[in-house]
Amino acid sequence: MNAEAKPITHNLTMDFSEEQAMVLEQARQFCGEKSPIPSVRNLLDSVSGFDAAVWEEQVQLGWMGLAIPEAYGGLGLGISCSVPVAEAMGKNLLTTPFIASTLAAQAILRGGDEWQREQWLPGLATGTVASLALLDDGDWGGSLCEAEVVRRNDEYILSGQKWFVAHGATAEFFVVSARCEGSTVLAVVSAEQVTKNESQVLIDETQRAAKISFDQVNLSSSAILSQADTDGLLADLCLLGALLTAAEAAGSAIACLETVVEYLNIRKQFGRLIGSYQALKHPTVEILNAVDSARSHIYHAAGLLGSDALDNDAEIACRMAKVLATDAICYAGDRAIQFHGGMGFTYECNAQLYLRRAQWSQQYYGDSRHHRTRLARILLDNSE
Amino acid sequence: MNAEAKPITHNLTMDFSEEQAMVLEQARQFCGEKSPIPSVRNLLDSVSGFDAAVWEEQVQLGWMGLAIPEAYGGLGLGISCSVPVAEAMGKNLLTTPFIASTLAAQAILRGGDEWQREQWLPGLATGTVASLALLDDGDWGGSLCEAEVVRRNDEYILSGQKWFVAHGATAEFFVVSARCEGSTVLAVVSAEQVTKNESQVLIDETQRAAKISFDQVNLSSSAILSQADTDGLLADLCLLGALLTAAEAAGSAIACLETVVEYLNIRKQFGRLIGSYQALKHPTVEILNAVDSARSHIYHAAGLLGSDALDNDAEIACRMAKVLATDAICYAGDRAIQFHGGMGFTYECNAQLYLRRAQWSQQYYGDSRHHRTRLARILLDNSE
Amino acid sequence: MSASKLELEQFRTEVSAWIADNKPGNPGFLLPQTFMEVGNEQQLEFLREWQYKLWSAGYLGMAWPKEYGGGGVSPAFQRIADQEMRRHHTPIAFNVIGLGWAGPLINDIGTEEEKEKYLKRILSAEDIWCQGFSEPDNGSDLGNAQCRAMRDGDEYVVNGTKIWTTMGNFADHMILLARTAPQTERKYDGLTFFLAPMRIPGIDPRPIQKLTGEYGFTETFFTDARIPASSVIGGEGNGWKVAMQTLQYERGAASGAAGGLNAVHTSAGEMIESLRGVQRDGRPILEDPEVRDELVQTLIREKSIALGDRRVHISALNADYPYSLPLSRKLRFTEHSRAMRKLAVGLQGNHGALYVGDDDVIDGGFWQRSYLNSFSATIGGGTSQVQANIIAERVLGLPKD
Amino acid sequence: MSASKLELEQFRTEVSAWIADNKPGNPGFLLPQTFMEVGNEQQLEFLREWQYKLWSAGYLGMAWPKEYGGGGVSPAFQRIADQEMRRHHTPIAFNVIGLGWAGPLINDIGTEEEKEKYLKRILSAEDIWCQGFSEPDNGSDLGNAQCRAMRDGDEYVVNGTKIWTTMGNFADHMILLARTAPQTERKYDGLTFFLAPMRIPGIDPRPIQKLTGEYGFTETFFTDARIPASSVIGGEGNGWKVAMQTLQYERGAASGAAGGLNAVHTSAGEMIESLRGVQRDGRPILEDPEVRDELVQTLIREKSIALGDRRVHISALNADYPYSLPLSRKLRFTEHSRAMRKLAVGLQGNHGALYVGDDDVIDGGFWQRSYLNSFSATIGGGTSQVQANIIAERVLGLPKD
Repeated sequence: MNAEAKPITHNLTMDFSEEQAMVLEQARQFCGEKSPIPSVRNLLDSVSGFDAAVWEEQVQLGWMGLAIPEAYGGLGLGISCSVPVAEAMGKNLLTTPFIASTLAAQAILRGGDEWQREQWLPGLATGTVASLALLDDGDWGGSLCEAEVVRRNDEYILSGQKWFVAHGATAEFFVVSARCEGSTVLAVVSAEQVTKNESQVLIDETQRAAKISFDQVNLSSSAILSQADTDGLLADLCLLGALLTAAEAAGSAIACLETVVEYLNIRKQFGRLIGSYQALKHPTVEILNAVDSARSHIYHAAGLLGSDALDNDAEIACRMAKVLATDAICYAGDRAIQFHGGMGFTYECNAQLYLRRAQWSQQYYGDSRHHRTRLARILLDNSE
Repeated sequence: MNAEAKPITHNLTMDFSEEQAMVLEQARQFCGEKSPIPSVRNLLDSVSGFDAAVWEEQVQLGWMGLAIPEAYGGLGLGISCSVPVAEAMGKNLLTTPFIASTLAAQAILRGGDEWQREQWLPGLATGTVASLALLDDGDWGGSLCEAEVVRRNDEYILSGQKWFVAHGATAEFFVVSARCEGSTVLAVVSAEQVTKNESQVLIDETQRAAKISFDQVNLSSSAILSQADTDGLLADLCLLGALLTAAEAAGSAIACLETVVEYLNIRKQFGRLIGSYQALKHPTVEILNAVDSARSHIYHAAGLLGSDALDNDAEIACRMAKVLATDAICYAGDRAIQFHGGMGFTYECNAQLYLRRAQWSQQYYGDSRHHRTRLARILLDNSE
Repeated sequence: MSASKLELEQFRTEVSAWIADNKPGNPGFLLPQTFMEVGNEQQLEFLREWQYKLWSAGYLGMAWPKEYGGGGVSPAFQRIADQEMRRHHTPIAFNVIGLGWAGPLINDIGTEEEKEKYLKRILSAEDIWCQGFSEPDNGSDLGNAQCRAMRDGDEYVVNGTKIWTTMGNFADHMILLARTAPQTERKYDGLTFFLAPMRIPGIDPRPIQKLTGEYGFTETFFTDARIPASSVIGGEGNGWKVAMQTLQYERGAASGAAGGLNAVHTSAGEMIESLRGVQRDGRPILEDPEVRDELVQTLIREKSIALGDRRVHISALNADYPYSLPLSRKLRFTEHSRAMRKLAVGLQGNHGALYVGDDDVIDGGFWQRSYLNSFSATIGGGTSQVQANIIAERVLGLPKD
Repeated sequence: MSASKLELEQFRTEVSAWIADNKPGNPGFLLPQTFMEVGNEQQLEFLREWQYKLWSAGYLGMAWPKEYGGGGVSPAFQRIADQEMRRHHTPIAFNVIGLGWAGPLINDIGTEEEKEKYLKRILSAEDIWCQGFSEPDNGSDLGNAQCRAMRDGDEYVVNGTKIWTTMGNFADHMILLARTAPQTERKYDGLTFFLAPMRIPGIDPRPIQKLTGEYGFTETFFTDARIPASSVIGGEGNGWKVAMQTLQYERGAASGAAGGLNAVHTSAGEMIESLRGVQRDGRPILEDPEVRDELVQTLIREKSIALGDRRVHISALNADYPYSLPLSRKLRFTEHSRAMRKLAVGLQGNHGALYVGDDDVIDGGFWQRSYLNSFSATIGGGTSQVQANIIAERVLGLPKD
């Protein structure tokens, strides 16, 4: 046996800054207060899916500026501080455009030139709703971007369709990926320029997404983000999206676990509390362990993120976090229904909220299999 | 939704003949009497791995002739009647050369000409020990046969090495696969002709296998089986081997289950019989269900076998049976150790016999993944 | 009354032709896959019409006595009719509690008067039946039913609550398990079984919204509801025994049920078809090796259940644990169904996040809705966890908890 | 006594160099991966020599008091030494019960005399220690220990049986939990903890053959064995409390243990390396997509445990269930280890059926043997099933069975 084999995943950094801790505590408290389950349920039928007043408060607390440098009106704490917010929001099923706008800001920060940053980041730091529009179809792993930008003199003309644009009905502008003369570009497009904006019917009734289309939309050259290697930037944005989705999913999984534990401690069958049956208590421990694993990876990943392009370790960390967090919520949601028995089969029971959340989280920014396939390439083919 | 989609696995035949039922009952009784656990343990250290007297009795009962036509001294009941014997032997961890010799006989029956059948089948029906030698290395899925036969005038010269030849130390002759002038042949080679015959150290101490080598061994043309499409025959022999191994494994899994159930009904911890804990009783039910599924497929497969080449349905059935039976014994063996607690960690406890059997069964004639990959091709690529 | 093989084959041709001619077309709305999914009048009327048509043609209740609306022939005919319905993917025969539970019970132990009153109208779907066994506090523990029925002259006064009453808001009658003697040594001894009317004062079936967002069950509140003493069946105090007998009928025509499909069978093959258009990493998901392996495992599991249903009839192959296959079937089948639907949604990629009503959702959202609905089977009729206990104790002889 | 970062880094360089120079070469036989695998004199003498060398060089018991053979420095040094031993894949410091259980206990609550008598000889491996907690009928239920120690003058007379006594046949002393008062209200109250001699009449440690075919444990029979009354530690009747305290030391140098590796860590990377030569379907198994996925899942699980070991120190990230990570670690780690080894054997193809002693077996049969041995950890020290109960009850607050 080769006793000298190096660990394949050697980076085990676990840095959790005081700022992150402060944000986590504040976010948990805020979300707990502002988003109790009755409020969540009240918003299920609403068009925007969120309470504008709560969103405004989040903005006032500076959360939209967490990952935006001070030079552009933000707090400059870095994207690692956005992760605990996403988790806390997930725990309380609060779905304002925090994740969508944070990712749009990252696109501009990482891909824009000085003028572009100054143009959009201060607004984003103070609550402008924006969203990434990356997906041309149902496949996060497809390499072809079908939306296209054609250059005519100084103008750019965008055509195409984007799926699963989070908060597409509310966003004031979109950062859209498209092909342009053989390479990829990211373009900033305002909501007014969108040709068609159709809300999608989601299984997770707390989330909102839209299918947006562009038919020969004229863009000025200043709308094209051109500061970076766009393919690399796109890959990074997908990883950041995966991590924030993972954090949100892990938060939801914790809440789901708490819901299960609470029911197991009050419901009796055959004269015993059902939580005393190992057929229920041991899988509940599995949920706990799954959530614990996911959170370890999520905060490990958050600690590896800076303002530069993501390195190999950060990529591994984000992908593993997404695998674990979405597997955790999918398992937790499924078991939550089952363990609530007949009650779990009702709309009134909160278990369904988590099972539906699971279906959203698992696919958003790539499902577990998607990330595992890529991890295999990194971990098994590049061994030194 | 396409409501008219046909079931992909439409053949659900379940024919179990009176002959099969008789053989099953007789074999269970015989093996139960002749192979209680103390006898099994007595043989662990022996060279041959079996009791010659018990083998002789099996032969007297006609079991070696079950699948050999009456014209060659057998009973002519077909290979479907060998399946229950394999299961009964597995249940009692009885490991005479029944499977090895049965498969060798099938090779000659299906691949030999009249002279060759007359030459070897009557002996096999009356207890000659023989064995298939198919594997050149550790890979059941490799397509290259490295052993080679070179033709020189009327003679054939065989060189090569074969792995995992069951009962290789006891067999009087071997049916060996080899390349010959661009195609594959099966050659009958007597034990005296083998250049080197090395016993392998197996984790399953009830089984015996050898690595045998041939260095420029001269064979007459009558030693070459040439009646059939040899590639097809080889594939069929692998399927028959898989099915008999599956039957043996399913039998062992039933015995393993019984061992677990017995212990769960006598061992107490924390003042309760451990079988009352759902953490133990529910996985035990999973073992039961796994064995039940495996047996349904095994007897379904047995019912599809005739003397002709195996058809598509038979191939599907044999592969599924192998997948389920070996997954069942691997799970059962693993849980048996765990559920016996400290006792399970001892050599004295019978649980280890089944866990070791599992390691043999899972790989012999292809492991679960091997067969699932092939099933995917048949089931998912050939849809009409 | 046994039929020749030739007769049966001729019959198969006949019924198959009739179904092909008479099977209703696409109604333009999602049809219930099981009788637990009948959520609105539109669905109800559609299914009522289909069942009536089926019965009028002579393909429902074929083995029930002629004098009560049945066909009076061997159950073998009904089995063939059912097979052809399944093969042709007809809608369900939705009056399941009447056809499969109450009807066979009345046939077996009902009085002449009860048979005349109830049986024909069950087959024709003129009367819809529902079931009142479960209660809010005793989901899995049927023997502990607390709903009270107090004798008062020629009537019983019923107070209490039943839950998971399928089509409770549409039903004319309920098979009701209620406690007539509160203080018995064994809890089972105080129970009585009723063929209770539903459309009387004091019975209030309130629709329960399911996790899918749809309806299909009610919670039924009894407040001094007065039901005639003559509606007792099997004798006062024998309710547990009668209930257990009723549960035996579920298995199909041979056990006395009237027949007809009680669920639309969804095969793994249909799941695979539904995925043909899905792309993963720029190529068809059905070419993804890992996905292929999961699909193969699903196909194997599906086939295991079907083969088990055949092996159960071969006693030589059930010698070790004779009750294993029948007692474990519910667990194996319902868990397979749930797992398959969960997988189907999980393999859709982004499409898995869409739901019924979206333009792009695969198969109209069938898989998402069906995954959510699948828990009715892993929970109802004894949860999977209770099933595992039953198998452990009754098949393997392991000790009780 | 806290050390500067620079001092520690200098020390790391020093110890790493020493290990590189002094690490023993391949002994020509399979070395024990844990102290539970010391099966023969040859292995014992090899490990005794290594431990002595390690201690002589000052890299064992570094945080124990100088006067009893320790180094008298901060535990931080020992942690670094241990890390370097792990990195260099040294053999284990095999006297684990002495170094990690008995030693820290004596350090904490032992008398001056006991410290002088025992501690140095534990470090130097002159005295081997074993543990006598488990009994044949009370594997998981430690509090129910039945082995009796009856006071008789200056001695206790011990009768009973202990099992899973690691190196019982080689040991000089045993930490023994025995019942001194049979009739107490709470079963825990009657237990007393002893530092018992092993080489006296009436103590008969009989080797138990493990499922691997090797030895490593004994069943220890006590027949009127007379041990001095002075060998009680912690006071008569306080055995349960002392035993619980002892179990706390297991976690490493910070908690008082002397340090040194108590197990050879086997990483998923090593498993993957072991499979590089294996072919499936004519190509390297590491190119098989399905296998790759299983390997990735194993790597993820391995990393989860390592990251959890770091996250446990960040209280803000343990607010929901503060005891979750530490209390679940044993379950997570041992089940991962077992599953990984099971997978490793399963992926070897035919080679998986070979065993220690075969010419062609991969890595000398390490994976097969290690899979079989892995159950010692999922069973010993509270089975995985008991661990799950502990987590459910203490972390999640779920009711007892």
